[in-house]
Amino acid sequence: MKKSGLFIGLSALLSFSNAIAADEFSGADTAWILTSTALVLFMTLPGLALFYGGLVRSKNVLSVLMQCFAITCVSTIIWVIVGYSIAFGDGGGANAVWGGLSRAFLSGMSRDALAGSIPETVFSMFQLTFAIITPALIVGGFAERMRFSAILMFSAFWLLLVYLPVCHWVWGGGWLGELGLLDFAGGTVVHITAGVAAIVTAMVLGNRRGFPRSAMMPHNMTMTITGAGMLWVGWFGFNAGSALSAGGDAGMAMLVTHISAAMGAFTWMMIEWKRYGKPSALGAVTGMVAGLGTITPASGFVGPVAALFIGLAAGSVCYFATVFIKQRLQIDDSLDVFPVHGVGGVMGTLAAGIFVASELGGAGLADGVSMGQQLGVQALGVVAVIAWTVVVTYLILKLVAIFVELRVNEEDETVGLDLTAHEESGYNL
Amino acid sequence: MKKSGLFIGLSALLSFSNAIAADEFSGADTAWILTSTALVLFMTLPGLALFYGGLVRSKNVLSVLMQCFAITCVSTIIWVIVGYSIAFGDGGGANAVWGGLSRAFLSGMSRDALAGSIPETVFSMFQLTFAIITPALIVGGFAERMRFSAILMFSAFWLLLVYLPVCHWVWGGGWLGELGLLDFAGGTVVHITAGVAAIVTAMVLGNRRGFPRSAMMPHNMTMTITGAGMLWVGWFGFNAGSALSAGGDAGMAMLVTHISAAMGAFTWMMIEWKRYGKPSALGAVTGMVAGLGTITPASGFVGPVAALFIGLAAGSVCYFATVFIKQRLQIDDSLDVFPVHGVGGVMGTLAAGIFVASELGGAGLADGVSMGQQLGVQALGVVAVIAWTVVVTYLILKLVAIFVELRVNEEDETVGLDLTAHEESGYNL
Amino acid sequence: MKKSGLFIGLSALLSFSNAIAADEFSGADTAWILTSTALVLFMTLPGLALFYGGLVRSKNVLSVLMQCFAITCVSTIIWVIVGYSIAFGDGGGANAVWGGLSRAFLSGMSRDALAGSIPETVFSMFQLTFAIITPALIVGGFAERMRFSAILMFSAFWLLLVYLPVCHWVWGGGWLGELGLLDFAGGTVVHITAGVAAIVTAMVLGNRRGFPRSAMMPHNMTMTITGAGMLWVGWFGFNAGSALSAGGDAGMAMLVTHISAAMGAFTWMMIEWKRYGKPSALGAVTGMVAGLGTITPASGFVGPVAALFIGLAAGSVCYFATVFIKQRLQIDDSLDVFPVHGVGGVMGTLAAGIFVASELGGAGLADGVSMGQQLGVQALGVVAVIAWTVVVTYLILKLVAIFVELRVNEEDETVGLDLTAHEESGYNL
Amino acid sequence: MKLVAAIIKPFRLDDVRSALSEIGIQGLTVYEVKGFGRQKGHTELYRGAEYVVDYIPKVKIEIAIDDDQLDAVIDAIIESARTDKIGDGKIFVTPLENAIRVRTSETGSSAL
Amino acid sequence: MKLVAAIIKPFRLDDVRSALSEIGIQGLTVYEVKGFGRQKGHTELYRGAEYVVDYIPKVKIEIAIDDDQLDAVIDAIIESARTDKIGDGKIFVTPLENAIRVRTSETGSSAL
Amino acid sequence: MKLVAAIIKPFRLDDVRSALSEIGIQGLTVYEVKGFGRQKGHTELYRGAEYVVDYIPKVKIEIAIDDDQLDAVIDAIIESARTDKIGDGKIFVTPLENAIRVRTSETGSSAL
Ligand SMILES: Nc1ncnc2c1ncn2[C@@H]1O[C@H](COP(=O)(O)OP(=O)(O)O)[C@@H](O)[C@H]1O
Ligand SMILES: Nc1ncnc2c1ncn2[C@@H]1O[C@H](COP(=O)(O)OP(=O)(O)O)[C@@H](O)[C@H]1O
Ligand SMILES: Nc1ncnc2c1ncn2[C@@H]1O[C@H](COP(=O)(O)OP(=O)(O)O)[C@@H](O)[C@H]1O
Repeated sequence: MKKSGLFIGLSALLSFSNAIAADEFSGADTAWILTSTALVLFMTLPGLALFYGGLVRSKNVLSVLMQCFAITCVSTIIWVIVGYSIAFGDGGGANAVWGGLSRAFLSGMSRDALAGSIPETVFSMFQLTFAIITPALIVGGFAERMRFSAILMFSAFWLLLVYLPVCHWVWGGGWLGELGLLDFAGGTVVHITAGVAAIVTAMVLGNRRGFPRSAMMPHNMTMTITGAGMLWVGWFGFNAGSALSAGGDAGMAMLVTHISAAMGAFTWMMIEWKRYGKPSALGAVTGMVAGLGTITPASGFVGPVAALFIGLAAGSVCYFATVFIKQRLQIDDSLDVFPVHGVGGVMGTLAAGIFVASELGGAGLADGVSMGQQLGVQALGVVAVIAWTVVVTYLILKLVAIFVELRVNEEDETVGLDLTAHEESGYNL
Repeated sequence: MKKSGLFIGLSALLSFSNAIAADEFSGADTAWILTSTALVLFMTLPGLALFYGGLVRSKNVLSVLMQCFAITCVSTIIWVIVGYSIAFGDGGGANAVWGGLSRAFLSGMSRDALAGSIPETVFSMFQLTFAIITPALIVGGFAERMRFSAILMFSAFWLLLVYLPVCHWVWGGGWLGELGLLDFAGGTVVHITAGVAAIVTAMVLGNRRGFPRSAMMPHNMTMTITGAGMLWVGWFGFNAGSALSAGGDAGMAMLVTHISAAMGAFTWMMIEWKRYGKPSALGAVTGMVAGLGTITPASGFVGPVAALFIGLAAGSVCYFATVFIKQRLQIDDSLDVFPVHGVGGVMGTLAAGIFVASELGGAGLADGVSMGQQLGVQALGVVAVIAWTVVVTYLILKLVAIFVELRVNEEDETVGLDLTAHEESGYNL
Repeated sequence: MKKSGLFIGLSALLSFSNAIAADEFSGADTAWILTSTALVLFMTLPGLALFYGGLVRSKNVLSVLMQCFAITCVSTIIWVIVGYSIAFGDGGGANAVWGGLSRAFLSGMSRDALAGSIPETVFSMFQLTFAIITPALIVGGFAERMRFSAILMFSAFWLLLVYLPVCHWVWGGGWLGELGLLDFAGGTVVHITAGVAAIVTAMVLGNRRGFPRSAMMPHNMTMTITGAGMLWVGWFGFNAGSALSAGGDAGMAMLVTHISAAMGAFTWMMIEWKRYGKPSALGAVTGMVAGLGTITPASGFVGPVAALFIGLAAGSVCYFATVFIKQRLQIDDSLDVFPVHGVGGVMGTLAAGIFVASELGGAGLADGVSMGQQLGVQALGVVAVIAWTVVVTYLILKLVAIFVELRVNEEDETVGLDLTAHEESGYNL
Repeated sequence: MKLVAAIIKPFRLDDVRSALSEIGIQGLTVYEVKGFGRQKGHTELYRGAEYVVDYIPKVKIEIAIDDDQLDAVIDAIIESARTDKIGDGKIFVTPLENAIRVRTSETGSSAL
Repeated sequence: MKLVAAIIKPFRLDDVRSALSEIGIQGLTVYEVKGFGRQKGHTELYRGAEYVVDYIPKVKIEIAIDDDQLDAVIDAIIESARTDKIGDGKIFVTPLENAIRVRTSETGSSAL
Repeated sequence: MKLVAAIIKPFRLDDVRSALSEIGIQGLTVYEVKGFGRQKGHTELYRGAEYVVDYIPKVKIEIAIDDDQLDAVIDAIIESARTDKIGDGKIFVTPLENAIRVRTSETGSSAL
């Protein structure tokens, strides 16, 4: 692996968390990561909130927006207290699996502490926005029926027991990173964990009343499309920001991200056009999210032509996965988090292991590593993260169920969560 | 005062406006402040406009959006003509109170003029976005009943006679800055002036017809929450941009800003949950704004743990202030500008004087200044700015009332301002 | 990479403003152009989509949003395949008119290739966002009646045969750039081409059923105003990003852009106030877009006071042009693309030739070029681009009409495109 | 029994409701409607042109009552809805053959 | 007097209104409703599945008239609303016992 | 003929429709209305204060039928709409003098 080319971002990060080396401060890198941080927060608030909010029924729109907001708050507070430490601290002997508590309350994070070439404050803020959007993505799985108090508890435990450890494994100096897993911006850490958690939660909760018999059409597609536009733009911060520097790696990451998004949207649109005679706006934006999610782990490693293929795969495979799970298996992963993010995350993580090859326009495999070996590591990462997420998510749900019912009662579900859980209505036009 | 710690941003600025010293040009700082400028404009357009617009009744939504737009235009034009000069010019002998007119029409602002480490054009644009949002914040006080022509006149005079002088006092080399007032991003300059002006205007205009007897529920909470998300993201530019550089100060400012927002939202939510059995989305986003407004003056000086406390104070004190003013005093500061921004600004300005202490994780008090002395200066700043704002706002309203009635007539208020003042309707769904 | 071929536009720009060609990598410039790229994409998605979407009738809102999304995808794919090459490649002997195909599939765009001081990936991504928004602007001309398949074909051909060549002429080393045409951020390349294409398409398609007899009021002005705010903010990336560096040129471009927007909005508002007794929000935001479009070609060359005049001209001339075309000529350029962008683009391109003069506060005419000569070049550029666009747009429409009917049938137009073309409805509130 | 429908100006709704409740009418159903009549619509601006929007937003309230309440109800509505300007609206009285309460299956007056 | 209600296709509303105004009917009230009947609803796409939306958006217009206007009104509506496709709608005629103008307290025909 | 209007809880609409369709009623028209009655409204939170929203969203269905269908229709509605809680709604029966199908000009029962 050409370390300089390939791992600009991650090596800084890894070496930081391993306390190996600290690069020189770069104002330019700092400027870009400050910006990226804003972009990634923007993905959740209001991006993802609107994307999801538009898809539910009118009576539940505020509940979804509120859940995204509340998860943002809870994740932030946890991050300050122990989250950053668990993900990026030095876990000493246990560093393969977690980062320990030495950085609890962000202790030692002075104004001039560096993480790579940027202030540690900036690195920590940037990473926090990932810890915000990941549990927020799960909202799509349990939308329109989960109790608000259960959501808060679930999200808190899930962050602590799934997101933060996996983040440490991959980016914080843990075992997967050490094995050389390529996950530039969160195929395993973000999309697989969220997608898998969503479908597990959906299955534990059970389907929404009326699913799949009655159609539950989006109440406001303009809201969803607005959110989609914000996600596309924000994703530039997500992926190109993950270079942790303002240079060629960030540039290439942004370019391939954009290409994959366009190709994913275009592909989904064309499939619908072929099958139903008409392409839908929802199809286009769903394909776009699939394209974005899928390129994410690969975005720092591959070239533009590979991005066309990755987008094509995203738009088509995620399409059929969605149909399969919703129509065939009739699992009410309400906003299709698993088929889009989970499946996309898996594809993208594997694709990273292929298209990283310099012959395929990629940044190049690590020295002495064959494509087969790299794919093995990628597959191991995928399997390990899926397995951990399934088991721990399930256990957390069972744990939370001890304290509070997971699901709202029938009447509340019928009336809608906006009024019954938050005493508000979305619209009084 | 440890210059390095305390006045990184402002000293550049002060020394610039006093033509004392010009730092070296930094492209990185420029990149970040260009970005921050976009973020702060985004806070007003469409952020604040949507946040406020969703809270009023359907028949007045365009009037609020329009007011935010029109104020943006008016403030910009004034800024070019005399505004920048009054705020940041060198007022010579009168420099303690205003900046004079020597920089009228931005004279002398060449392409390569520097302000600190960034081009003066960039500094001026960045500051302009603050001069835009501050009068726009006041819209929340007089919403749904003030005549559009009166609003334009009021906003113009208010910018000239309240905002620009106070800005000069604190950031432009005036007396409060000279005294050592700590106001990183606008506790006194922005939030106290706007909050106080809003309640004064609300009282002079009188309550909306029907207040408080009939409920005036938000017509579109999804719009308000969308705006809230934009405010959160944009505030990163507001506070971290106020470092005027892309480095550790900006990073820390962003981090504490984010923490305070999350904590403010969480706190407000919990209070509602306790009192009413249900947390509302409006409560969450109001607490968020309170958290953001409160940390603003302190954002460049304090550390992450202090931010948790500041957010906690913001969410709780602003909550009770809102209830007190709206329910108890029955003053129709329609969108609660004073209890959120005014009260938050006061708290934050005082908190800056406390948590700046390095023992409390802050950037450190100036050399030879005790916390008591610093708090004295902070209190003096608060009192002076409140007093000036109350008196001058009141006089401006009386002055405007000579030319045009401040309030629309009963019928127009009933029919709504969209049709009667702008001949448009918000929705034809 | 042959500098002369690929980077004429860019280096012209650099050498123009600094009279120095600097090709050293700059992280700061990269950070700002990465950001600008995000801002310009944001202008289209969701900015322009919302701006336009709010103006059509409820039954067509998704069709407009969808068109903006689909055009984004198609333009991206074309850009990767041949677009970048045609616009910015080295056309060899034919370089005056196009860039050839040597850079097809972005061949040779490695991670460390530079374009000026930024990675070529970043330059290409930034330029791509311009190639996205330009055909998307045309949507306003044919809204509510053009067949989706025809739109896709038309947009693809139009990008290939109008946008990319003209882009090459002006910025890619082609004949207009060589002649010294001043077009900083796209007066000819973007606004004239889009405006002219919109009115040609509108005339070929014919008016919407019912136009101008029945009023076709905006279905959601709040959506339009939201989009307008995003356009304003995003335009900072469009114009200040066109400096391709983070310095005084970018700063001045942002400043004058902002001033012109404010002045354009204010002017349009005042005209309506005078004529109808009431200023409308739609008027304000339309004037804002006029101000932004008009300053675009001039934004890198003029000073703040010139920007006041340019905004004034934009707000008034575009106002009367709109009335003239819609009311007098009764051409159903549905969302007034030509009178705003086309007319604004012409005015701005000419204004650039005047206000560039250093006596008028501008960056200064090129050595040995008189204002008359420069104006001659500007006029030539305007005429050439209009002529090419009229002819080629017309031919493309005729060509597309061979394959598919351009316009939907009467019933579909009555029912609305959302249901008939995309099987979706915007709102189920 | 009678079914009384009153088309009124939206902002009078609260007053009409209190007037009715003072004479003992608690139940009613409200529709949002568009009215066309003598009252002129408003104009709307659209990029330099003024258009007339010819309908007026109105509210229709519908009340099922016993025959002997009719006069009182009509008077209450007139008094509370009147602003003495064109467009104050109309009251329409139609015969009601039966009323049934879903919950109890009661019929006739006791269902109201 | 009669109360005539017509449920029509929304896009015929303007035509119906002009037809009515030609025979001297100025006042009417319009409701937005959802119709269920023989006319089939449309399908909507939702992420790779097609759903049938079974209601059809319709407009109901309600006109209070004198008995002798009935035939003219019915004819005018039929002619202006008909598209000869299923779903053109229905006209329902019910008795109207009284009409009162709120502003003037006029009753009967003179209130229309 | 009769015009039967039923004001019901919105979430019962689908059930009522299937109950009616089982007894052969296909056509009906649906209104979204606001109901005031004994059923209490809900509270809404607004920045630290609770407000009572006194209306309840209801759905009104309107069905034109032949006289001999009346009892069956009423029974079908009652059975399918009832939840045994206050606010289940009302059925109002009014006389229908005529019905006309716009498309064919058929009148009377055959127009339904
Ligand atoms: N003949 C009619 N049938 C049904 N509704 C009517 C009729 N005439 C008027 N309306 C309704 O009554 C409202 C008020 O009528 P209008 O003629 O404007 O004023 P006024 O009530 O003062 O006579 C109209 O907006 C319309 O909704
Ligand atoms: N029995 C009925 N009672 C009330 N409204 C009806 C009835 N039958 C039909 N409608 C209304 O009339 C509309 C048109 O009816 P439909 O059966 O679709 O076509 P057509 O009018 O051509 O017979 C329906 O959408 C519904 O609103
Ligand atoms: N007298 C009335 N006239 C018209 N509509 C009524 C009347 N009384 C009740 N309603 C309608 O019926 C609905 C249910 O009535 P309510 O008194 O709440 O419960 P219930 O149907 O159990 O008696 C109300 O929301 C209102 O829409």
